[in-house]
Amino acid sequence: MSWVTFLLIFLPLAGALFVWLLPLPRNATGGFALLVGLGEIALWIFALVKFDFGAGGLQFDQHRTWFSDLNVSYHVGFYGFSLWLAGLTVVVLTAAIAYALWAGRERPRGYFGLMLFLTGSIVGVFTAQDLLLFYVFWEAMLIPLYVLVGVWGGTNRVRATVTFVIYTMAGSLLMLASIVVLGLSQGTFDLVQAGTNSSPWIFLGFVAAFAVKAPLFPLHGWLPDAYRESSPEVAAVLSGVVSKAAAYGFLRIAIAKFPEPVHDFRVPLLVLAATGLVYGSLCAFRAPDVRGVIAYSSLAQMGLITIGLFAGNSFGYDGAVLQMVNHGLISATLFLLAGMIEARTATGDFALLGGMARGRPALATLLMTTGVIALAVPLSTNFAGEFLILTGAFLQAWGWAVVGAVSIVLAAMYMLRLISGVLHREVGGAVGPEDRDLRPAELAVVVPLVACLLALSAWPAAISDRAFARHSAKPTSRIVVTLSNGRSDGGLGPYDAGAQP
Amino acid sequence: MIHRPHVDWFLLAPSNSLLAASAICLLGAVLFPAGARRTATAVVCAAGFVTAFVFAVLLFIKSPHPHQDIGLAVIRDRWGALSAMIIAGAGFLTVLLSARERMKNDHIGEYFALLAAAGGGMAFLGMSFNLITLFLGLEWFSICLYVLCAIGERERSLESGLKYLIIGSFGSAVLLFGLALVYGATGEINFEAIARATTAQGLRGDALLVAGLAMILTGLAFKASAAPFHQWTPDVYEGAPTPVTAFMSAATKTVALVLTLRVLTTAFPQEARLWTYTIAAIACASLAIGNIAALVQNNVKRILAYSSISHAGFMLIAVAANNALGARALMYYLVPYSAMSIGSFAVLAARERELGRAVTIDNLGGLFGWERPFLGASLALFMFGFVGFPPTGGFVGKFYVFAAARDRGWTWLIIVGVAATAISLYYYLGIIRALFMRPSGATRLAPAGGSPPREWLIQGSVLLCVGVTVGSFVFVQPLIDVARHAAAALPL
Amino acid sequence: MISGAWICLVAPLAGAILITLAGNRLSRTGAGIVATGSVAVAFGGALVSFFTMLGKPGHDRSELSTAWTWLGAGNFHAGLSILVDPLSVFMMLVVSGVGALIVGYSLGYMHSESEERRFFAYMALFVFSMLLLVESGNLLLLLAGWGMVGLCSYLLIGFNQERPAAIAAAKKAFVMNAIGDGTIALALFLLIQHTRTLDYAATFARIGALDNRWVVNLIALGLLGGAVAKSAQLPLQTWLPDAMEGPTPVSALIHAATMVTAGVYLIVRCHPLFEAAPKVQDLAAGLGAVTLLLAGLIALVQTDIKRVIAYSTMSQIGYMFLGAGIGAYSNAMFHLMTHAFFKALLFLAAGIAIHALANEQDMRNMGGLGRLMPFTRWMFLIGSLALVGLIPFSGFFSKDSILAAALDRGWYGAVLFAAGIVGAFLTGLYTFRMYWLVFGGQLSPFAREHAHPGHGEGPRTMLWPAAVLGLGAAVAGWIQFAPFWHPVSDFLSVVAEPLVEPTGWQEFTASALAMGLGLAGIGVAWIFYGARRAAVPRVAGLQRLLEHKFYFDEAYDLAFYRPAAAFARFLLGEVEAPLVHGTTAEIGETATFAARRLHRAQTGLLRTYVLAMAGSLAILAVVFVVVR
Amino acid sequence: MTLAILGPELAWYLALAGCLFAIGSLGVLLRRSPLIILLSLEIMLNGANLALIAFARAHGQGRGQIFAIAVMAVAASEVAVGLGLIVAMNRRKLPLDVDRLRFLRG
Amino acid sequence: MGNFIVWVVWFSAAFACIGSAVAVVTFSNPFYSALALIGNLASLAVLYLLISAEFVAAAQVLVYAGAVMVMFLFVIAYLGGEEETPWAGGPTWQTIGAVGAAAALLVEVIVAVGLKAGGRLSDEASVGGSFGSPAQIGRLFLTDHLLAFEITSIVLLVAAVGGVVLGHHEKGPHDWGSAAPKETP
Repeated sequence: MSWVTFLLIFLPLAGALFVWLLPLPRNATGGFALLVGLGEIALWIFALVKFDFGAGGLQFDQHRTWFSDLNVSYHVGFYGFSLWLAGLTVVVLTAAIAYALWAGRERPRGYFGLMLFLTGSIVGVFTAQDLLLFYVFWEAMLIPLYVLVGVWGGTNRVRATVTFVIYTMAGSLLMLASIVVLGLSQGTFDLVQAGTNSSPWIFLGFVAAFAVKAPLFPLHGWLPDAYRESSPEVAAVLSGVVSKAAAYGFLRIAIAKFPEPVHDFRVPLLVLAATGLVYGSLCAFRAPDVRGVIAYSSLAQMGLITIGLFAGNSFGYDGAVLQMVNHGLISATLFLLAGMIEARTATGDFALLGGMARGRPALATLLMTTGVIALAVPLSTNFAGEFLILTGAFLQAWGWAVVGAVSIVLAAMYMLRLISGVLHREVGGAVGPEDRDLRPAELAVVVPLVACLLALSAWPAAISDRAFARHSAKPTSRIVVTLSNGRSDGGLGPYDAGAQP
Repeated sequence: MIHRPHVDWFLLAPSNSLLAASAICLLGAVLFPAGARRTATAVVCAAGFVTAFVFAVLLFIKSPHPHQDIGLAVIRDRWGALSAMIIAGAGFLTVLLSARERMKNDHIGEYFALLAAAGGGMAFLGMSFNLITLFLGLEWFSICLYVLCAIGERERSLESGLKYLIIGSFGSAVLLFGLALVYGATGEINFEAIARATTAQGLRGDALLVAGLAMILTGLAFKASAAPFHQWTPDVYEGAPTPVTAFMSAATKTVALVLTLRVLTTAFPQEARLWTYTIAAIACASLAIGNIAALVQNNVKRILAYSSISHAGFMLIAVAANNALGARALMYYLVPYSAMSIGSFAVLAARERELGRAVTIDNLGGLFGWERPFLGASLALFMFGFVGFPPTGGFVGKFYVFAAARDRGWTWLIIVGVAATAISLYYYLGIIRALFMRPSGATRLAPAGGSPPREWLIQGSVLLCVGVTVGSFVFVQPLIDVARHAAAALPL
Repeated sequence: MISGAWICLVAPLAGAILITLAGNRLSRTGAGIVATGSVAVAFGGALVSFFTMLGKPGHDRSELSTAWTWLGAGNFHAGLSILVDPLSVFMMLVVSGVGALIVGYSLGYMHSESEERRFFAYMALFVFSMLLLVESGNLLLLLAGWGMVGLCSYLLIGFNQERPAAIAAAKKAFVMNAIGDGTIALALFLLIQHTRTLDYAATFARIGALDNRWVVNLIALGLLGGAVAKSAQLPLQTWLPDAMEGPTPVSALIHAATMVTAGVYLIVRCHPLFEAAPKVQDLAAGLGAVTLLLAGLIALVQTDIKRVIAYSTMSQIGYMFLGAGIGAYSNAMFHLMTHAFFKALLFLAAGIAIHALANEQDMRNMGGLGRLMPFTRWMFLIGSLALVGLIPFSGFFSKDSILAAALDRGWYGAVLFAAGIVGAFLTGLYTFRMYWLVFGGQLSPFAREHAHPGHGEGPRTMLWPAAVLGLGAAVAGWIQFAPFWHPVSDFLSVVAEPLVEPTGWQEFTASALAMGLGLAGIGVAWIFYGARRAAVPRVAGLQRLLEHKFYFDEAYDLAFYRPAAAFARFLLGEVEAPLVHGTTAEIGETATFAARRLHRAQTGLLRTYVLAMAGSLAILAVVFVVVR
Repeated sequence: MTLAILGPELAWYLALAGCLFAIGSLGVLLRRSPLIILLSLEIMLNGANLALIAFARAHGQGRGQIFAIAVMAVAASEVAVGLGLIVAMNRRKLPLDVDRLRFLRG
Repeated sequence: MGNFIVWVVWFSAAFACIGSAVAVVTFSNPFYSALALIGNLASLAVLYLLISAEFVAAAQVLVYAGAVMVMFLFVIAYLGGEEETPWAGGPTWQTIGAVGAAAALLVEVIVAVGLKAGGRLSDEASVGGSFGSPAQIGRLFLTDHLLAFEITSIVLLVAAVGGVVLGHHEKGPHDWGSAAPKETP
């Protein structure tokens, strides 16, 4: 079964090479890319069906030595939560490709090749079980993003890319330093074999990378520009998927490998995350344009996810994984919708928008649905995720949950402002009667995403209950053991045994 | 009765084949008809490099155990053989670049002759094992390079040649004085013998010895263009003909670093305390200065010159580590570095020939990246490689270097390297930005009247470089095995 | 029993989905019919459950059914489950019954709207959400339904998307409710922490075992916060009057009959929790009392007909809170039911009038409509009388028994009782002020201009539901007459055993006083508005206070919204720009500055290069010799 | 016949060599004419050569002398190339003043 | 006595050596500098003789003073005597730095020697009579240092080629392609 993992990573990479090297006609390029994306989804569904959630642990793994003297290997495989995140990746990326195909991009060969490359590298990040391989995919992710934003972005794209790349690289290079130190001290770079470590410095190196990428307050300087200047589908990928790689990193490496530093740095990290949550919400509340709102809400949501991760109990972990998928789908959908709006009105400024609901029922329905899910209206999957996270945070210390509850109110405020700013009020200056409702092609892009969200709303436990090994009947995976080795300060004792064997 | 020392011709084969090629080229400069001269000498020179490469490979295979020869003046080991391989490869690519360089036809034969001779000198220097051969080998290729730099006979070339010559000679003089002091302190010239004498006579920390060591370090760091002995680099790189710059950036650096590590570890193991810290300091200075100074450059060749300074810094980290991992890291790093360096200069050469003028960030822009997708994408790949992005060997190289520093226990060096990389992003990505992200029509593609035909030789060499750059990322194990065998020759 | 409940729950959702997916393929009327039909099916399902339940013995009337695990983490699991017991069946009947009538009414009321499909989809979704709320089998799902009704309320208040006032009102309602959701969520966190589950039975069983009073109080307080927000009680009441921006059927269904009373349902449903925290329970009753007074006062000066009714709703829910707070659960629920009838009736009747007057809602432009629309007038009158609580209309039976129960609670009960009967007076006053302003007197110029007597009072789809509700408002109270027969209390007591048992004497006193004061109120209204014998007295300060609704909006604006907005602006302007982005720029500038300095060192002068080498060498050599 | 050293000891020679080296480097550092710089470089090399020969005598080995002779050849080579460059520059009408050779700078 | 003569010779040679070196560096006319260098080389040859390096001394005079310097003088004559004010031009810190660096190097060498002199430098070995003779040098060159000898020749050859290439008079404009553009400095 390891071929599934292999294919999930390398099918898009091969597709990228194919697109770059063979002179396909203009339209065929995008079509081919979309086909690869759909193939990825099919592969992922196959993997999902075959995955044994009951057993948990690393599955579909593949191991080849890369260079032996430092014990670096090509080691990939899926845990429950990585499978879900990989699913998020292929779905969002395919939607992004489909959107780009519809929107029509200049120089399609370069563009779609990069999108496929990006797909492969992100899936790689979520499957890598070797520190160096993880870093390789992590960095490989940045290359296409850099070019995609820099070439196909808006007017200020150059500044946006420079800030984005230098910010993220500054973080990830510290991670590289940490990886070197950790790997050499462990004698292996294999994540599964490596034991835990108690060095706060190594831990902070990893945290730096993830905190920038996520981003956590106050390391989000790159975020508004990058999200505003990139084309909508790239922004969708950035905020929907790429930020999740950071959260994944927190979970898979920072938390799993550094129980003691996690314990020591829990409060500062939670403070940063909570600050980011409130701060992002407030900024989103005042942001003057659609993308600004989504961008800052992304900051807030990543803060929330981080709170969940560092709550240190199974509520937090399960909720964080669920919320990663939720937020990925939501922000991707919102960015794509923002793109569709901008395609009609050529602006995202609330001052020029408004009144788009009348006569555009599809747009209104989709934006409304996504928006209300985004603001975590109860019964939505986002609510489920936030509820679990905040429960986890509450069990850690009640103050975090109070901050979280405040931010729920703030989320309602900014998201409603977004919805009504676009759909309601008087018809805005940039909105003309000739701006039509969503076309079938656009619907085909967005509706599946919304459908995923609705399906998850009906059954969030599909993810939250299946992110980690559930039952102790079979030998539990190392990750679970490792995760539970981290002292859980929830004060629940046996109740928190969800993550324990 | 004079005892002829044993001469291992096989050991000298790489150098000799290049010397032979050089000789044929020289003859060809006179004998070949003017029309065929360029092609013929280029072919001969290329053949010389290929032969040298093959011999170096054979030498590598057949020399698992180090063995000194010809009056203990040279050593036959894998360390030297591997460096000869890298140099020969770099030389071969340079020939491809040079083949259609705008240059006076009446000196083209001499050009290739000197190129081959320089390669021979470098290959030889990699195997040199006493102070005399060290100095002579260094001068051998240096003098060739002085001439090669100036050979364009443009004002800039001449200026760069003169600067290189004077500063180089100053460096040689310093090195020579250092060698003299070391010889004086120990009475030995063979590297191993120096180390032995140091131990036997209790010379550790001897004033003459360390003063000599300081001077030797200066001379070698100058050749590796490490800060603060680097200032000639941007000027010379900018002024020299681009293929020569490419050759210098790859081969000179290779041989200088390889030699540095060899000399320091074999001749001065007792002074490791001194030179590891010094090299580390030099590495830090190179990283800082190289990267920061590159930020405000406009001329792409100068940017690459500063980049080569900063990469010298990275590789010196491996040297400073003074361990087997460091030696391995150095050898590994040199392979993708050389490929990326020559590759990017190749693209520059192509652009230069289109424009007929120096390539700057401004005129790199426009549609170049899109009109010449292969060259543009390759240059972008090399830049990503310089930064240390996967999937390039530059990434693995950096990783190894950091691992070596860690192995030495010098995590702070990793941090310095990391910070330097972060700074370097700005200008490397600036080149990519110029290539692809400018609004079209900002610059005309080819002001020099129509775009010249694509040059398959350049494209081929770029393709080779891309292959090495990416291949060294994928196939780390074989490369690192080779590097490990090579490093085993050093007393680490 | 359980299948009926599932049908009841799913049918409206199916209707909503069907309308959404069908889009243009379904005609506007078709959408209305689908919505009405689906709610009617739900009512059918509720009836089935009800009658099945009646056939079972009292202890066997509770059943939990789980479809699948909705949310899980570690060992915690919350199922997508429904609980069918007398309380939920009672609510199902009210919600789906009144809902069906009002959705049917909308068929006519919304006929001229261009986006009926959306309206009916929202309505059906609302009914689903409300049913989810009342049927939920655990607190998490209750919170889900809780939020969903808030969402639907938001959607429906803001149905008129182009009207900024409507959108603002919708947002306000949602945010206020979100505050309530937040406090409930906090309560749930505490529950999870201390009882490890959110299932009703298990939670209630374990809460008793908790020693920590603080925790129990906090939990009850959190739940009360949600209830207060949803039911527009003090201090989170300000959204309800604004919510009248929504179409009238929405006001009738959501903001009168069902959603706003969810707070009462919550208190009754979670009564073991509240009983474990008697202080909080008292607080609930007190809040109810204060609200009923304040709302009654404010209603006196309102000029918008729907707002008056809205304030009366707040006031009536105040009674229910009072009842639930003192433990008269079944009385509160009973009042909830009768209130659903007469308040929906009032709204529907008002809606007919508004509909006829081209959506005019200002009472000062009305007047004399009684002659024009006699049916409406009678319906409105029935509703008003029931509201005031005159015998034999339904309000009498339900409201007075709450007041009677208050008498049974010692001195605190007496205070509450006093507030209640003052409220009764106010009710009579503002209700009949409204009645006479709208229907009494001469036909106003505005009405003359807009109303068309020839066309009848409205389409039949509007009149029939009103008639049914009128009947309900008139007679529904008869099913329980506290001292003599009490089937409702018996039915519900399986779930919530009342804490107070008023005596016949108390019942009588309460009824007499309440009805007397109600009549007095009507009398005063007659003097000022009916017969117009006297000019309405003006007390400028008081009037302004009332017209500004005791300055709650202004205070909240000043205390929360403005600081938050200002803080957000501050963050964007003073933190985000200079610190977060500025730092980046500054680092870049520093690097560039250093680069320029280095660049200047690169003089192009050969001699300086050599000097750098020589200098470095000198330093190096000296250091070596010194250190060696 | 064996020779003991006569006259000044090695240290004297070395000091002299150091002086030459320093003077030579001063010339390189301070003069602008490339010709004189080349001459100064010769002085530096000669300083090194003196040291080599002195050491050779001190150690009683021929190696140092061999080295010194090789250095002479190298010095001659450098001069040849340097003079060729200077001639070429002169032909191209470039100033023979290193301070004015500043086309190549950042 | 012999010792004394040696000292006298040594000192005169050393002074001549340093004096001529300073002259090389300070003369404004390259021609005089070159002549001074010849003096320097000659005095060095005397010193070489004092430490039994006959062959080197001879080579010094023949190769250096003879061949190399002649080359120098030819070029200087060819270029015409361009005079240069010795210490002019360049920033002051350049001069100060230069003097400082050179002085530091000198001091450093002397200190190093001084430190060393206390130890081992004084016990010079006695050498055989053939030491430094052409025969010995030749033998060494053909045995142990065969390679050095060969490489020296290569270096010289390369330099010769280089000198020719650089000094070679260009015949015409660039003949590669016709579109070679003009440099714009």
